Amino acid sequence: MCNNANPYVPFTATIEDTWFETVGDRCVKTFKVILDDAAARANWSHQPGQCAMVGLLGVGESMFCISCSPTEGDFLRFSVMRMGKVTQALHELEAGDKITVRGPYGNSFPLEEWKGKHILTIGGGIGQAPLRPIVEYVQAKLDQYAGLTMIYGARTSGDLCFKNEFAEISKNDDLTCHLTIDLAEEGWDYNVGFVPSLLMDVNPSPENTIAITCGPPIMIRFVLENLKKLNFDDAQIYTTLENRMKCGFGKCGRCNVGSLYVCKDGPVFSYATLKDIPEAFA
Amino acid sequence: MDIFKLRKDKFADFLASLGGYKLFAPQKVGESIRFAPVTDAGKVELALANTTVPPKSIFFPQTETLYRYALGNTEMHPPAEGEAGVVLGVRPCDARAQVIVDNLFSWDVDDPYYLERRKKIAVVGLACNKPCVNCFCLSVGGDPASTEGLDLLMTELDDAYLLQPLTEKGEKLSQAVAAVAEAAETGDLDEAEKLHRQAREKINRKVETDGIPQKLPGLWDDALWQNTAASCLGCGICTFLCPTCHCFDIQDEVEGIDGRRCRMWDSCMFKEYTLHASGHNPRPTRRERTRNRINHKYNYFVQKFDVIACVGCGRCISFCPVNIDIVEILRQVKEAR
Amino acid sequence: MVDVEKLKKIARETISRDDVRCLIGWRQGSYGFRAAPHFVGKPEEADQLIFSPLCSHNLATYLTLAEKLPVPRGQEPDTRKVALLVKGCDSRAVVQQLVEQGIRRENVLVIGCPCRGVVDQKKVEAKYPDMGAAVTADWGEKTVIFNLPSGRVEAPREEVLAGKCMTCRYPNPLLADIEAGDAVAVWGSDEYTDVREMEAGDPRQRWLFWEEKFSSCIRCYSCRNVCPMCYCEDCILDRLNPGWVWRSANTSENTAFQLARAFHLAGRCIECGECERVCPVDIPLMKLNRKLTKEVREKFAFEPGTDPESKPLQASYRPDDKADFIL
Amino acid sequence: MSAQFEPNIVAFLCNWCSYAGADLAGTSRTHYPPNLNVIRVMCSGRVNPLFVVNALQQGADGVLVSGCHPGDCHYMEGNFHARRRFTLLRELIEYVGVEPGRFNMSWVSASEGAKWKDVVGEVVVKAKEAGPFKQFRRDKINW
Repeated sequence: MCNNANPYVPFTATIEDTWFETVGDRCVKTFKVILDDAAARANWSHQPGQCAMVGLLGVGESMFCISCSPTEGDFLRFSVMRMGKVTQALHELEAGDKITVRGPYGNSFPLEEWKGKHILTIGGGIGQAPLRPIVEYVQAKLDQYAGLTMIYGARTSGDLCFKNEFAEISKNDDLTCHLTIDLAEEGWDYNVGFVPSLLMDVNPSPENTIAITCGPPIMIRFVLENLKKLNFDDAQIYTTLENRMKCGFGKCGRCNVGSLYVCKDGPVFSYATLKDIPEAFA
Repeated sequence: MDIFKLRKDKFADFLASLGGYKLFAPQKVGESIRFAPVTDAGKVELALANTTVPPKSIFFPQTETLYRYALGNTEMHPPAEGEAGVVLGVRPCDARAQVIVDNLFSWDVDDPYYLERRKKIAVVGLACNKPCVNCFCLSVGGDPASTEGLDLLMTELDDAYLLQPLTEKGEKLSQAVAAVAEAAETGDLDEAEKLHRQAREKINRKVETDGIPQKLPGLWDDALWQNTAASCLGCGICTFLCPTCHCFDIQDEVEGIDGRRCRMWDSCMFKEYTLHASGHNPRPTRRERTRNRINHKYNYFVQKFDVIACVGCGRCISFCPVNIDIVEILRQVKEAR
Repeated sequence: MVDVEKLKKIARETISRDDVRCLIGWRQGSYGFRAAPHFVGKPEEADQLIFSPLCSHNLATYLTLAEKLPVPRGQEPDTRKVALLVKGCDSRAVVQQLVEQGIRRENVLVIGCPCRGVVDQKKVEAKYPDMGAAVTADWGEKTVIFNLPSGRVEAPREEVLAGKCMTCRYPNPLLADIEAGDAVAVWGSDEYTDVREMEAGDPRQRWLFWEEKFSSCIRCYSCRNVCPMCYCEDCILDRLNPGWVWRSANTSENTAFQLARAFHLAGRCIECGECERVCPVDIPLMKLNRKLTKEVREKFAFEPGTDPESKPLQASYRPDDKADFIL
Repeated sequence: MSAQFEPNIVAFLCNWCSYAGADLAGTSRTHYPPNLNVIRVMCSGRVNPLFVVNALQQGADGVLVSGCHPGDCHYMEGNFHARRRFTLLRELIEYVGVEPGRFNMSWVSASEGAKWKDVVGEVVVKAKEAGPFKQFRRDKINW
């Protein structure tokens, strides 16, 4: 939680490094960020799944999932897709520029509960950003989990995020990584097709497994259908929801999905909670 | 705490005796009545059933600076501490509304701006003798003379006001009153009681609200929402004038190199309220927004804080340009199978 | 004069046509001197229709207000007509929307209701404060008749009618597929006295007047949302990038908002008075808009919404437009 | 108004005529008051009336929109639309309380360097008479 007395006032942070994950008009840029104030750095503790309000003085603030696991080090990582006013301004920043960060907000993936289980992440496009901290966390504590399967797809190979990290994952035999793109491209020798159909090909067993899926709503709808076909139980399926947010801690009232606030009761939800909330997949 | 009787001709002296505080009271601002700082006691208007803009504008101003900054450096300066104040002439329903909103602004994380004002500003209520045609406070647990959320309750007799301190903040105020008022006799108390009873009988807008929070989830796809929202203009009147509405937007404003991040009232009835930067809108039409507004007040807020976020002040009925009437909606919810 | 029973019969026939999706009229409101827009989908719903001095809403705004959601795959878009009851001033809004191609002629079916003036809510509520449940009203000779809980009263029309009706020159609809009643006499005349009186003062006095009004605006945007001519998909006031008008409610931004709104109605405002009626803080918005309608009439001899063949004022020009102030 | 008040004037100059005329005035070393902040636009028809209101909000004491003479417009009709638009805008802002001298419009062609000098002179004098613009200026004092 924000440590200083006024929850609206953010910490200042410096961009240590930044690089483009994808190209094109809705490109994704990743920022590696260090909080300036040492005390703030020390007190900051986030879990995979939590998000933070990243801002630029004079422009505005937006909520982004923290796409790094606490096990990776004393920095924060945000992968930002170029979309609106704040993201366009963020995309113009270079290493050394100052931004503001406040948070961490929201609940996190219950990784403690999932100890001893097999973790299945199903991501689509920028949907891999909230899943990446799970992959890193499980990798760092592989002995406590029964392995990890990663299914990740995007429209084209250029749209795949974190490409540099897949090679290292496939080296370890407890971690399997399945990649797919919508249409065949030359020089691409992995799967071709949509993520939900790849899920059926991989045909993971629901036995002692947790499935986490993030991505465009249309993909989530079909992935959930297929997971039910693979008779995954509702409580075994998790996802994160995304809504417009302004405060981040339940005051400004806009991020509600039915009676749940995405910033307080989410962004991580189990399908068991979401399935009887009609507005969840609006 | 003893009760005082203040002659109406001594009212100006009473205001003067509150000189130490920043005083707010209903006055004409532009063409309508709202709470504003008192500069001239003669301008205070207590006759109207209720102000157009509720007293929430004192505790939660329409536009409020969160912090200022200068472009180029990263210091952020929240505004200085506010001063002690008194807001006078608050109707019991609005005072109750403020207590309901307190729930949210102190839920898990304290909102420093709002709660500081709530601590520093005393609330002097004015019991309703003449409820307006759209008041339905009795149906949502309110009362024309309720003392919830008030530090001192005033009741208007024909030539005097009865002042009844309720909290120690109210007690402190009544010491200032003692100089200009005398102790009230039992006759006055009975008179006030009679006026309160008459006011209760005058409220003819009634609706059964128990059972509504439990019934609303089942009516998610009911035609009620489409029929109600068909005539809705999607403007912000019902939310901006609602004393329990608390939603806000945060924006940056820069002039030259000086900037500020400020928050301002926002409305769930506006399209942009939930519009994602990608263009996706989880609540694309006025049907979803109308459904969300009613569900927030009569279902979601009840699930979280166990109180209906509506005090029956009737402003959303009186000021809706197309006469969308929340009492009618609640009646239809109650009668829906 | 419009006979309400005949109007209901027309409405029942119209809504039964299979090329009409819905019919929009007025019904009795839920309290006092209120009426409410009434959406008729089935013939029996037409029974609640009324036409009386309480019917102040300009229903033409609904032609462009409904959100245009993408049609789900495999479904045909619903091209049936929307039938609309219009008074004289409302019909000008339909004409102007047609001139600007905001709507297409084949999508709307206009039922004209000659009008003898609608009440001003604030005047009536001040004159008869003890209103209770719904009050019905009707037109008298030069009066308006109200059936109050305490009995029938009659008031001279000058005391209760809206300002726009006192200066109304178009009580009879200018465009109608079906006439719901025969024409009524034109009794209003318009010398723009309210505007001339404001023009007479000096700039400092004028600013004091408008500053007090604009600083009281709470930016609820009901004046914009009710206006039949304000139908932009993405209003400039809601854009953040660049944010021309900030969302903070202070004199500067409120003035910029009101000037932007008034100017976007230059040569388009049909003086239906809805913006002034709905303003919750009673800002005299017609006094602002009518300045431009007066200038447009005097300088360009143009009255929006009166001639379906006309071209929008600001989308056309004449080489000999007079502009003596240009250096 | 006090002598030392120097008005801050925002000028929207159409690229083809007025901007070229102003450029000509500059290259021929004509002296004229330096109060203008010039914004080059492709046509006077491009200037949105909200620009004028926004300029006054942000601290301009006067605004000038200058374009090609009627008939010379590079885009044939840009200045005709601008003429109608700003005839109405001028009436509206003066009706709300802006002093008449603040908003001006002019036709200056590419060869009229001398006329440009006179136009600027007149605009600055009028703005000085009207004094600092305070009506709906954004003031960060009461933030």
